[in-house]
Amino acid sequence: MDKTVDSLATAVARVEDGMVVMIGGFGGAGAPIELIHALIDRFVATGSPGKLTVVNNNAGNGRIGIAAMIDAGMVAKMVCSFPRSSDPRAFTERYQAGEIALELVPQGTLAERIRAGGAGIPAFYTPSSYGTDLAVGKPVAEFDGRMYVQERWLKADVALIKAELADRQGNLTYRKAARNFSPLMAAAAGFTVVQATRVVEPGSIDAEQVITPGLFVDAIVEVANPQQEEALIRAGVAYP
Amino acid sequence: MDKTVDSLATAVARVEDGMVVMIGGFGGAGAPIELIHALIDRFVATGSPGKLTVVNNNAGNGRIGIAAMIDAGMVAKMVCSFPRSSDPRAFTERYQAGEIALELVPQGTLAERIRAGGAGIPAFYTPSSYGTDLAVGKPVAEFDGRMYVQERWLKADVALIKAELADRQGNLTYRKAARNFSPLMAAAAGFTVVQATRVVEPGSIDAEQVITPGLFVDAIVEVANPQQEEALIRAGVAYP
Amino acid sequence: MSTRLSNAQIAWRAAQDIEDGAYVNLGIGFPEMVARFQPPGRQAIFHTENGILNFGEAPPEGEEDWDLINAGKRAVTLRPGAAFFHHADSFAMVRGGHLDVAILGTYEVAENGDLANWSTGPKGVPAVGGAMDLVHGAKRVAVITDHVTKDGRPKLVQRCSLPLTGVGCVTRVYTSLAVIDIENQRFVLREKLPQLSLDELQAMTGAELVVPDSIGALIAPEI
Amino acid sequence: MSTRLSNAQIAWRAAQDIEDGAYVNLGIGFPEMVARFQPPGRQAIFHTENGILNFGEAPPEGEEDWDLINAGKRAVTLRPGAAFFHHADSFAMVRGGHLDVAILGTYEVAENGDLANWSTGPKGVPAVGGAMDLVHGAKRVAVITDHVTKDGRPKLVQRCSLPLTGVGCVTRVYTSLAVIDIENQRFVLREKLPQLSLDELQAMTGAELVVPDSIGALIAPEI
Repeated sequence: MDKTVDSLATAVARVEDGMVVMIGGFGGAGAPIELIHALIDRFVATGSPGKLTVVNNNAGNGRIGIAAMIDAGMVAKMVCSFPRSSDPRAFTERYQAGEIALELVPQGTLAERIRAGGAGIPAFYTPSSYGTDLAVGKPVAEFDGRMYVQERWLKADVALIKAELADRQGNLTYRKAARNFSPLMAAAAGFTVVQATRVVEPGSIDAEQVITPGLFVDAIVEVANPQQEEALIRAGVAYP
Repeated sequence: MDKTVDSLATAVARVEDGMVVMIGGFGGAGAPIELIHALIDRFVATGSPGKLTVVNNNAGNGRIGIAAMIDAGMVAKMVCSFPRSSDPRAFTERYQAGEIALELVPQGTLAERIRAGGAGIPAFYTPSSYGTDLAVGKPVAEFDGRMYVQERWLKADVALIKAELADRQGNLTYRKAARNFSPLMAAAAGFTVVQATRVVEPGSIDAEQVITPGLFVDAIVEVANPQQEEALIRAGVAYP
Repeated sequence: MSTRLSNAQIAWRAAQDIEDGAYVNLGIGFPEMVARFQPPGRQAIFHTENGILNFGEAPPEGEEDWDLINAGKRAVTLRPGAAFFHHADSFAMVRGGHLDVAILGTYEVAENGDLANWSTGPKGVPAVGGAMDLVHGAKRVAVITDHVTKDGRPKLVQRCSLPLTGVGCVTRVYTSLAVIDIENQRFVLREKLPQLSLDELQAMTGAELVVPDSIGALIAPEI
Repeated sequence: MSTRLSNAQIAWRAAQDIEDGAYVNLGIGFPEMVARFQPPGRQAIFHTENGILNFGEAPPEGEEDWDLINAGKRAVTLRPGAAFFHHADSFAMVRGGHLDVAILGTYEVAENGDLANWSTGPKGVPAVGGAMDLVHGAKRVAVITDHVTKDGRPKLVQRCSLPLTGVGCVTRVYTSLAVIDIENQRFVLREKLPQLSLDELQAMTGAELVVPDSIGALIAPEI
């Protein structure tokens, strides 16, 4: 079994119009810039995939990555906790023009909903957001004298994530805080695409140190020197 | 900060009559035999702690560990998925005599209830056990056309677990499949006691390789050459 | 030619349907035997509830590591690409539908897909383990079983009489006499032993068999 | 002596209540300053929502590793005993009550413990981040804030007028003028600037202050 593919274009080929796409990363840590830009390339060339719902903690920064997807007009809706960044103009402009929808989710609830999607838990209760505007319309229940909000799982058609090491079976490690949402998204998506800084043979990653087991991974492309979102933004880079 | 204590007796001193005690391990892998036997020593000497509710996947095996706790008369109730083993007589005798209660929980639901206890999720829905005798009396709900059972979190007063490495702040690693329930129990207990095969200085465990972060751990005792439950059972050992 | 398949032959037949690279959970006991019969050139990846993916066969006697066991508490080994994880992550794999196939033993299986494999009733000490999770876990939940009980009663029934493990969860049954799919709450015959007539098979089955125009011959090698 | 504490002095005062070995989450921005003022001999362990426990101060400029950042997306370093984990595990620590203290900034805090610190109303792009989880996460949820807004209105109020972050969650408020506990849905004064009269303090507070027989002097060093 070998889940590697030989190009970024092949890796992202499963993304189609109207899909829900989870994209790993928190700030610049873990953002799969090359996968995102491959998706933009296809959209620029073919007009597809568009009308996407993108799930990420943020809503893009600067003129690259998710912000560049929004600028390109590929994104119909963002599901995120914090649609602000050092340079949030891509989302802000579209949002204020009514051209992009926003589902705002508390960060811990977002993480848990994605985790639930991967774990086959259709709904759970959390104290977060109880009594606030973000709980309006959601079922509430009392447990042991305290009130909680019912939240639903969150799944995706495709996840795009960035790993440090990947073996050919899809076992992954991450680099430092680049882990963040990626292991959860890998489990919550029907098809999980990984850009790995290095692809190794099965057995090269100690079984104790695997963070995402291979059964959550469907396609792997090696990107040996990945770009760092934060560095690109600080350099003022725009994509394409 | 140094969470190490100098004796097994000190390590288990927090366990009191009537408490809920989670005990790590699945089969012989991860069973904290020395911690359990230290608890039995105290019970034999003082008559306490008794009337315990013990949470473990099984209900003891042979004449050591949890089976020895049951034989000693310390256990009022078992919460487990599989109260059978190669030598289940300790539990079976007490159960058939009506001297010990049993809460039987599907294994995945047991794991998820403990995880929920640690994660502040008071209730969640699972497809497991829907339509079976084990769902009787539990709320059910339909999500996306499928039926699910509502399950509650499971917490403990104290958890007793076995780790491979522990640093003095409580960061832990486990050995192979000895991991099983232990990271979940460490999070779900008010006070988590660890027997570690080796105690090391903070910084000795790579931050990427920590399985249980130290904030879940309260007391650590080094047991340099821990006994293996399966080996003891095969040797026919009885405790005390 | 025997009038029924041996357990090894039933396991062999079930193994033929497992694709290369499939993620598979085999129930404790008889189903574990399926791992022995993977067709040449195919390699499934085996999951065990207690937190290992990609474990291999038992080590030689005397070389067991009792921290490296499967859900049946038997010593196993690791294959390249193995991973350890905790119990909640393990059952997230199960419940989340990430396994391709789960193969379980059974007491009874009903034409509506209900499975009863955890309890023979109120006597004794009840024990469920991971069975109630596994039946909802895999994309395909298959059962391997003798076609009838030791005293000759059908194990494939209209409705289960024993306590259920799961509702409407089984999609295929491999028995000592036949391969049967469960579709639209009916038993649909796919293969049967060639020497067995349809009437004979129906007589040993506790619910009506739907027989399509074309059915296959269930032929297993001598093992 | 100034008539109010500086932000650094408020942060200093909040830091005095953090015990050695406490697990602490500091909100983005002003609350991050609390980490600078740990009393000698005490070492708190800092948690950040994006999956690090026991991170340390920022690296020198030019030595940032942008895979090693805190929830405010600022570069940090690791201290011995650090650990990485994914976002669900990180918020399990928060929601599960495993943090000893969370210290947050605020727009308003009410005498019933309600907190409003995420939205100034329907204008602009709403953003909540981890605030709604953190307010339910720690054993002790404290707020640091100026006592009044820039245009002189009380930030400590009877009921919040802005969208809530959490209901009844705050237990202590450190302001530029006082230290106030929230008990039984009342503001209970614990310390105030010595040069400030009770009447002056009450006049700048939007709900009644309960004044116990003994209150302390809020004195912070020049920083």
